Amino acid sequence: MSQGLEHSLTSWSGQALKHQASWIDDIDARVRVVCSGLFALVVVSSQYFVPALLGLLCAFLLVKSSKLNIKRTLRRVVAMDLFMLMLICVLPFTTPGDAIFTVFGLTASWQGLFHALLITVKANAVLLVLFSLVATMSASTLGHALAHLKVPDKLVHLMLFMVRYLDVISQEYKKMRRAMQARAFVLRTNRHTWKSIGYLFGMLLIRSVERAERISDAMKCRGFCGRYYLNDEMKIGRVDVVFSVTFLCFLGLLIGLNVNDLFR
Amino acid sequence: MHIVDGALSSPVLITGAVLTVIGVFIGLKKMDYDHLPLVGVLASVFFIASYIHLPLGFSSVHLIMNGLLGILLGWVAFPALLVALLLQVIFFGFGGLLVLGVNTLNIALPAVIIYYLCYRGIRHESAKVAAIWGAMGGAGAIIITSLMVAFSLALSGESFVLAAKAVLPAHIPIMIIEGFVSYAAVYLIHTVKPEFITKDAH
Amino acid sequence: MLMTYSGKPMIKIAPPLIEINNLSYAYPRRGSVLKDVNFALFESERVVINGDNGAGKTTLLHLIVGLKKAKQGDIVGFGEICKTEKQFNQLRAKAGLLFQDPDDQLFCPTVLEDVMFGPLNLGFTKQQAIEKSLQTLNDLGMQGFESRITHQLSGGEKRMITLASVLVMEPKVLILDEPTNALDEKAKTRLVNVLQALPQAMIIISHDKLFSDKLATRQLNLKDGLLTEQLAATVAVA
Amino acid sequence: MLMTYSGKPMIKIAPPLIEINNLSYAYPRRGSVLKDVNFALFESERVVINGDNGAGKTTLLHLIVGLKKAKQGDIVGFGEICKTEKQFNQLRAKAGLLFQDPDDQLFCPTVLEDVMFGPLNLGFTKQQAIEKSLQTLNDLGMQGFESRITHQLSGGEKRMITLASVLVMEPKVLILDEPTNALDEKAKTRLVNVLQALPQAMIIISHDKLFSDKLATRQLNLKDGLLTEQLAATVAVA
Ligand SMILES: Nc1ncnc2c1ncn2[C@@H]1O[C@H](COP(=O)(O)OP(=O)(O)OP(=O)(O)O)[C@@H](O)[C@H]1O
Ligand SMILES: Nc1ncnc2c1ncn2[C@@H]1O[C@H](COP(=O)(O)OP(=O)(O)OP(=O)(O)O)[C@@H](O)[C@H]1O
Ligand SMILES: [Mg+2]
Ligand SMILES: [Mg+2]
Repeated sequence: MSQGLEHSLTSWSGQALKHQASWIDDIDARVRVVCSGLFALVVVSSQYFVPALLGLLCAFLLVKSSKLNIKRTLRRVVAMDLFMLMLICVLPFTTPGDAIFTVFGLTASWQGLFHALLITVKANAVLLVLFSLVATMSASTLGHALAHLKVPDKLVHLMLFMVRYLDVISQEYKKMRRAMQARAFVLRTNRHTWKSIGYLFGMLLIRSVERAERISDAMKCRGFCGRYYLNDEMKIGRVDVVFSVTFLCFLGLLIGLNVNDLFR
Repeated sequence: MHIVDGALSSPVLITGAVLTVIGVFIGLKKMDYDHLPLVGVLASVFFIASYIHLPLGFSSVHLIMNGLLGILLGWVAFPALLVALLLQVIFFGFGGLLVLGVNTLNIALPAVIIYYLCYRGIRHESAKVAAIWGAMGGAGAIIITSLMVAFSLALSGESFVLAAKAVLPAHIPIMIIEGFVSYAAVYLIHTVKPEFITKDAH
Repeated sequence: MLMTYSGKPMIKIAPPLIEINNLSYAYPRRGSVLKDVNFALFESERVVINGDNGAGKTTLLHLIVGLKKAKQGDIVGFGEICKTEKQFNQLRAKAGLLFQDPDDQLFCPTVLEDVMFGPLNLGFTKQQAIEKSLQTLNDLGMQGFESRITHQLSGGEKRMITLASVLVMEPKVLILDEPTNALDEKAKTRLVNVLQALPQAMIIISHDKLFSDKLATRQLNLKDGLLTEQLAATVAVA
Repeated sequence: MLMTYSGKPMIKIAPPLIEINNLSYAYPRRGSVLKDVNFALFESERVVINGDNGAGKTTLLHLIVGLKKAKQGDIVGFGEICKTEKQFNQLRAKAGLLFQDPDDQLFCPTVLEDVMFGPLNLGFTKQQAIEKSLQTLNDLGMQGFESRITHQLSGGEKRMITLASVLVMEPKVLILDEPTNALDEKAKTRLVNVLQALPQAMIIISHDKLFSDKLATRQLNLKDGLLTEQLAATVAVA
């Protein structure tokens, strides 16, 4: 698993470059952020399978139309915490209900299995929508959209700084890591490994702090007086209206399905 | 450590979100605009820490290092971790959107607690002593985090209780590793650039 | 400080743009980096400062624009002695510093925002700032880059954008800290051409002999904390 | 690959220490950096590889020790074809690589700890590692540096320490990526003397003509992804 994850670090900035244009790009960033937020709210609070599965279906449609690399997307979805996977596997056995089968005196229940499946469906639906609607925009566009949505200024700029320097610092990390490798260093389960990684991490911190000092200096040199600025005009166009109305109708349907089930 | 969407009950989600908002608010209050580059850069380093996978038997664990972040940033750890976790959800799919509040709280609150517990110890003039405090902070943060994760699960339903009980033992190896790594990191910073730790973050 | 350098008449009526008097500096827990440095920069000069690694060149530049405060000595910028942060702030608006590592200087998400940052701080409106920025990018032949994302640029492009973000503030003096660092030949030639066409007086640090020879109207040498006139050509010093 | 180079007899009985066959490499989203490169390093040779910025020299060195994996071609280290990470790890113990930027290589708080890092990885005990490290530092004339803090060393000192941290592993081959980068004249002369006294075969990258001429027994040129024998002296190529 670690190999796969280290790989996603390399593709961090590659994400934007590998990006394939699609009609989703034409939709206003704010609309995409708000829609995915509402989608998450509705799907996660769904009690039943039908709305959750419909949500997942919609998520797949969005993934398809945003031309995401399916293989890579699935790998990211699968990269769930090991612990969460365990939790989901354990659920059938810990939930009381109608028995499916019994192993070692433990009874798996249908209710538990459904619950576990429901969690999996919901989690994946939300992630896929996020990937197709939000992760397809560059991180700086996301920052601008959040600023327009009245997220506190400092938070937005914090995010922009982070996005900006993630790449620089990860390059530094990779170089130092390579230099360690070149001296026959292999990660093992022992104190030497942990100490070395601790040193590496500490050194990375120090170099980053020194860089932060230089950035502050550079800002001073350009007359920085305690304000950051963002420049962009975001306009709601026809596509945006059409998309949000369609999407909201769909969400309405999901809510309706939930309520409808209640009356049964 | 990343709980996924759909697992927790709404009261837990809402409580987590509210507390996180409060924490972020305090953090933002304590953070000047002048500090933004520093906080942004440090947050990136911690983001990268979660990519450092260390082998453990047949599997591997990744570093969290929220204790050290808390020691360095105090309350500012809240906004820093919120942003880091948000980026992880969106671009890598770790965790979920609605549980963001709970996830942030579970990682950032221990960081703040460790800040208050280790504030003095880490500023000890002996590098070794400071590093021991760092190790306790690093390991302690993991303990508190896993306790909080366990509670958020257990409060969400009877069927999660078993899993919640398993959280703590599952995190003991991570705790030990983080302790050692934090020890080395603090020792290095203390020897190489003590003013980084000893001067006040804000 | 008297000087006889080639190619230019010795009559100097205009006062120096930047003048340094008896500047000394030492880092804590180190010997002194600069000892009693004197220096003056005149209109339309391009002074290259040479020096080994760690000679204190970067330190000198940072002292000039007040990013570090000298323990001893005066910095006179455009006729005014600078002591307080406020005075230095005014000086910085007129003396643009290009950092050694472009990554330290490009901190905004997009190119246009980065170039606009200076003018906005100087009090221009957003509209004016955008216009000025686009104009500057145009002048440097970087049109079409305005909505590019800064961290995805190549080394040479980054360098040109940092230059734009300094030039847009219309400084009277340009201070360049190893501008050719990590540039390939093509990017270097481009940079030389751009710099040669600029009217500003400059202080340049460069390890690159060819580059500095093309630009310099005067060369200085920083060694053991002392700033001295460079001897002509490569006279070996024992 | 046949070669006739000056100063040495053509009879070669010993097999090459390191051999590269038909190596090609391309970064994602870029044209190919190396095209079908062939190369062999023999006992007690010092091969200098020249090339412009971005020609792919660093990439070539990283491929040799397996820090990057080639898409096509073989690396034969000490008679064994290296493919897996484990094989490369064995190769790395015998072929010490000095990085372009010493800062990337020094990550321990003190000099001694940094030099000890390699031997500890090779499985020596702490006591042995300390002894070996002190010995190596002594040999390089860096005695007394063991408890200095790496981050606060000067450029030249950093370079010598990185050299020590590679030499302490007793490699059979030394691979140096621009070792004179950011060194001043004094440090350079010192480095040349140290390197000339070492028995190891070397692959050296350097932009510094004087430096490479002093050390090289053979010079190669990397251009447009092709590695070719360098023509004698400075014959201009159109
Ligand atoms: N923050 C600092 N604390 C202590 N010493 C420092 C600091 N910054 C620089 N130095 C030391 O001061 C000296 C001068 O540094 P400076 O960066 O000015 O050199 P430089 O001439 O610009 O070198 P280079 O060519 O490598 O850029 C060096 O010996 C350096 O190690
Ligand atoms: N990680 C990377 N991803 C994409 N391209 C890269 C990467 N690393 C290097 N390159 C490109 O590959 C080419 C060769 O790089 P390399 O670092 O090997 O050159 P070099 O000959 O060592 O140059 P220098 O003299 O500047 O050290 C360059 O054009 C560089 O931009
Ligand atoms: Mg410098
Ligand atoms: Mg290189």
